Amino acid sequence: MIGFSSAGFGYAGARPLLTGLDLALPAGSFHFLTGPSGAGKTTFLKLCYGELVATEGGVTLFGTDVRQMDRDGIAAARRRIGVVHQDCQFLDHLTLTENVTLPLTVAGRPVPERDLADLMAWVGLTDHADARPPELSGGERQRAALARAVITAPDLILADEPTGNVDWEMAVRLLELLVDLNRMGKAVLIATHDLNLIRASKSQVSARLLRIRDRQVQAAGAEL
Amino acid sequence: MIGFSSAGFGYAGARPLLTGLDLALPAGSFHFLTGPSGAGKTTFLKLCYGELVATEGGVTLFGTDVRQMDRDGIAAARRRIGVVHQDCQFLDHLTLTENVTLPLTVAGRPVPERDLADLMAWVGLTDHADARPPELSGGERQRAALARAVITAPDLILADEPTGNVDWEMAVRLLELLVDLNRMGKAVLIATHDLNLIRASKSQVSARLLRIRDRQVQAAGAEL
Amino acid sequence: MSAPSGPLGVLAARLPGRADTPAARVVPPTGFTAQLTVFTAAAMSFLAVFAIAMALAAGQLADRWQAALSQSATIRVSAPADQIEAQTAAVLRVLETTPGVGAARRLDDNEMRGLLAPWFGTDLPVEALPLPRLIEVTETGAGFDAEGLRLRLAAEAPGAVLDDHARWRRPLVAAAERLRAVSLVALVLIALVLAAMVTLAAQAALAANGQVIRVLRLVGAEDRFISAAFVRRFTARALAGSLAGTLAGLGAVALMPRAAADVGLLAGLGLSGSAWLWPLVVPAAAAALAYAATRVAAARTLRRTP
Amino acid sequence: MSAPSGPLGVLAARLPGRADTPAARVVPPTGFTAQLTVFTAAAMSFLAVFAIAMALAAGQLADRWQAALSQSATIRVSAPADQIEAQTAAVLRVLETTPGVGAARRLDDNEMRGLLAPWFGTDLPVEALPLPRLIEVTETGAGFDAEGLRLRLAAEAPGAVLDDHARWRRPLVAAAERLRAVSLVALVLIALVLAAMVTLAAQAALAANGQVIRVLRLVGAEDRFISAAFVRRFTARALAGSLAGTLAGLGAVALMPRAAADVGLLAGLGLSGSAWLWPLVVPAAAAALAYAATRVAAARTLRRTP
Ligand SMILES: Nc1ncnc2c1ncn2[C@@H]1O[C@H](COP(=O)(O)OP(=O)(O)OP(=O)(O)O)[C@@H](O)[C@H]1O
Ligand SMILES: Nc1ncnc2c1ncn2[C@@H]1O[C@H](COP(=O)(O)OP(=O)(O)OP(=O)(O)O)[C@@H](O)[C@H]1O
Ligand SMILES: [Mg+2]
Ligand SMILES: [Mg+2]
Repeated sequence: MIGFSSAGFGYAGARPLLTGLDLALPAGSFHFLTGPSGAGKTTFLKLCYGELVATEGGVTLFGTDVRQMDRDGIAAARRRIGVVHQDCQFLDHLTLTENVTLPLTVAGRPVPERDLADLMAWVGLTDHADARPPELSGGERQRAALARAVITAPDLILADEPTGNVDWEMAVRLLELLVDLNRMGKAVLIATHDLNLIRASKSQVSARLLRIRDRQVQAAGAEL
Repeated sequence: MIGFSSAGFGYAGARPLLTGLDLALPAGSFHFLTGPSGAGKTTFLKLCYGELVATEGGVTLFGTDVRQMDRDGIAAARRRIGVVHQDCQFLDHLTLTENVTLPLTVAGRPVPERDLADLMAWVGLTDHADARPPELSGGERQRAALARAVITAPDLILADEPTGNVDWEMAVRLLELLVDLNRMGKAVLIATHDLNLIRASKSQVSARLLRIRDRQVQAAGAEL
Repeated sequence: MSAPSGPLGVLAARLPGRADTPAARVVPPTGFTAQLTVFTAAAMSFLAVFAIAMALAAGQLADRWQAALSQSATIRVSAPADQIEAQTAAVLRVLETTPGVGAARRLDDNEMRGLLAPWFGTDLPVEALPLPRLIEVTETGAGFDAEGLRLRLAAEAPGAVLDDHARWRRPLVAAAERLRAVSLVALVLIALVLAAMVTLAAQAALAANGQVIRVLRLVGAEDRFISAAFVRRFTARALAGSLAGTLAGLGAVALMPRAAADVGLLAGLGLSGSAWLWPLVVPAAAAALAYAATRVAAARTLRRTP
Repeated sequence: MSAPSGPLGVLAARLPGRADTPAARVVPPTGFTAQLTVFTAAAMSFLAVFAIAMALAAGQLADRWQAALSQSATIRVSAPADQIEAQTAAVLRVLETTPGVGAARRLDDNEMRGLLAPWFGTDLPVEALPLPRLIEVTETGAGFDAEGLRLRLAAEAPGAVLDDHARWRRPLVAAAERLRAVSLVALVLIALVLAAMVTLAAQAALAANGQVIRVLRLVGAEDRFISAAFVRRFTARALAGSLAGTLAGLGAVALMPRAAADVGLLAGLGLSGSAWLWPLVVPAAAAALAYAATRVAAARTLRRTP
């Protein structure tokens, strides 16, 4: 779904952050992305959903080179991608339910009430359905962001540190949700520091581990 | 420094979140606060630095009842407290250094250049001293927030999930910084889900563990 | 931030922009920038109505005075009693062949008496007095060449003096024309200020809603979806504010006391007849301006959000 | 958000609010709300200068016409030749004892000729004509009671007619007074609009800077520290914008063509002499308004941030 060919990226006025990226995220794959703080995990994800454009080489989204997509093309691609941002942002004037269903609203699709209720229950937010985002706790916001990312059952889910603010039981529960979606054929990429989470996934899914080291994204096999 | 006497709190229009709080954070103490997501950890911290006012019972800050403090009194108390917010907010138009030294600026105190350099090096932000906060990664922001909280060597440090976005090595490093400050006689309270971090602290400091359960804050002894 | 309140807010709340369409709902009620837009539109529309009223009044006045000018020349013939009739006849002959002169007519004794009445009362024995003859000249639209006429009169009737009243009234007409021009310039200025303020208010609102735009882009909203929400909102607000301001302006103009017609401009701000319809253009223009300004501002802001 | 640019921005950048004091630096250059404030202050000051110029001109005109009024009464005595001298003397006697009459004077033949010249030329044989006598009456400041005088004249000199020119001019004076009042009302309205807009712009800026205020409160900043930063910023901006607008307004007023003095109001917008100093009050007033408006807005916003 996403392919990098000798791609690289550097923020303007800084030395290149990532170089020589050559990898693909095929449909149905499950990846973890790890690396020290500031290595470029978030940057890599932003390249994946077209918020940043590679400064060298090329990135293809669903087969099209990002540089050849106009703004509406990027928007169309994003409707097929669910993103959990590291700093979960919401529309603070809407209720949690409205925020979670926002991707459906934007796509002009109906809201599947049953699925919504199930999803809200799974992430433990049923009690907060009518709360405004600023009234939520940090962990509740993170869970809401994940719910928003998966409500459309997108082809690809990119989650940036989705369990940084939740306790271990909830983290495992969220991981389970992503594993379930992966079983349905969706591709999943999770950026995280939490090696325990990666270990916990072992029993459920055959995930590949990517590690950012020396400005490269390397497959890290089984060596945890 | 901070005392709760049969204090309780509930957000307007919701059932009480915390009740019957009877505890004290004496000078030189080291506490962890844990509990499931949404239990009220952040709320508890907000009671400690006067952003929220207890709806039942009383909270004293440095010996004065919060309800008897005016806005300038609260501000004065906060200059003796270093807070790491769960969602690290900065002044986005200032450089990182200016943000870290903001508590000094506000208090009209001079910037100790040597200490500042040491602190920035310890949290690994020396290279980013002139960056603006929006140009930082999630973990870098969290470290900057911690640096800002401790730059004035305050009497009390309240840290809300300060290691949620950093890797394990950095988390231990940040913990060490707080332990050092605690050895200098500062009181420290860390709200976190990360049980590993609490375990790691065992060897360095005799920390007390507080746990929120059934709307109560309970001392949880050694049972990890 | 609170929703706009007061009567303007209530009005704005009734307008289509607030309708519960999904696109409209995703933009928050942008608090103070909203009030600012409504208020600006109202204040500027109020002023615009006054400027329009003034331009219309000045225009009418200039027209009236212009019309008066075209009939205001007088020729005075003074000569010894035995020559006066001959010279008067000569003057009338000259006038008949002067291009631009519509009609020429000798004032009779009653009219002479009327002219002198303010000074000497009505019982003046005009017939008995050795008064000069007065000839009233009516110009055609194009007007005649006063200097040429003076030269011809000097040759044919040496006792004739052309008194071109125009020179008294012309500055008044010029002044009225200038006032009309000033009013129109003021109207253009007001429109520019409105456009600038709505643009700035829209940009302030867009900048304050950076998070909203980022979130919407993140979940795949297209530019036109986001833009439409803001544009509709601001257009509705400008329309609401402008309607209120226009009505207030019309009310204020209607309340202005009117002086007698002859005092003319100074009190003639009132609108009459179909002129009342002109200010109704203001809300439409304000809404159109707001629409264009917000579109431009939204397009610019969106281009900066990846 | 970008810093305000263009000449106004440059001006604002030189003003004390931007000085690198810690308190000033903690508030970001608030982008569009900044431009909005500068622009509003400029536009409103421009209008205020015009309103002041108009008020002053209308005031002068009203004064001039009022002064003219006080000398404009005429008494015309027409009577058979054998009675006219006696009646004229009687009128003068009556006038001597009328309260409010400053002086009374019989017009001589030359003056009579001057009055009639526009109609009959200057070679009218005034002596030979059975013309009425004209007496010019100069009022004192308080003026006289026209009706009372008429009654007394009817009794003492039946051929005397009081022609109170005031009735021609009074509506003009009233109109000028009204124009002055309208200008002053406009001035008040402009000040209110300025205050409202600066308040709204300040509130929009404060709302947009919610994060700045939260961070500052979190690190222990006192209200007056935060408030001062915003207040200084907005006052400086209003001052800069107002100075620019006032200068532009003065330039525009100076460029207005002036008509001859007798055309009076219609073109008399120009300022003269010390009147040029009045508009300089505008920037000071704008800065004071902005100061007060921002203080109120800041206090209100701060109270909502714990
Ligand atoms: N907008 C930007 N402009 C300039 N530099 C940036 C920008 N965003 C990020 N950076 C820098 O790029 C580097 C990588 O940032 P990124 O957010 O990708 O890291 P990360 O791997 O996600 O780290 P973390 O685990 O802390 O979230 C950091 O050093 C950061 O300072
Ligand atoms: N401003 C608010 N108004 C109403 N309810 C609120 C508000 N802030 C928080 N809450 C609710 O209070 C509860 C406790 O929130 P709090 O942020 O204290 O939790 P927490 O223990 O910090 O959780 P987390 O670990 O997820 O950060 C949550 O259920 C939350 O929805
Ligand atoms: Mg990151
Ligand atoms: Mg919390």
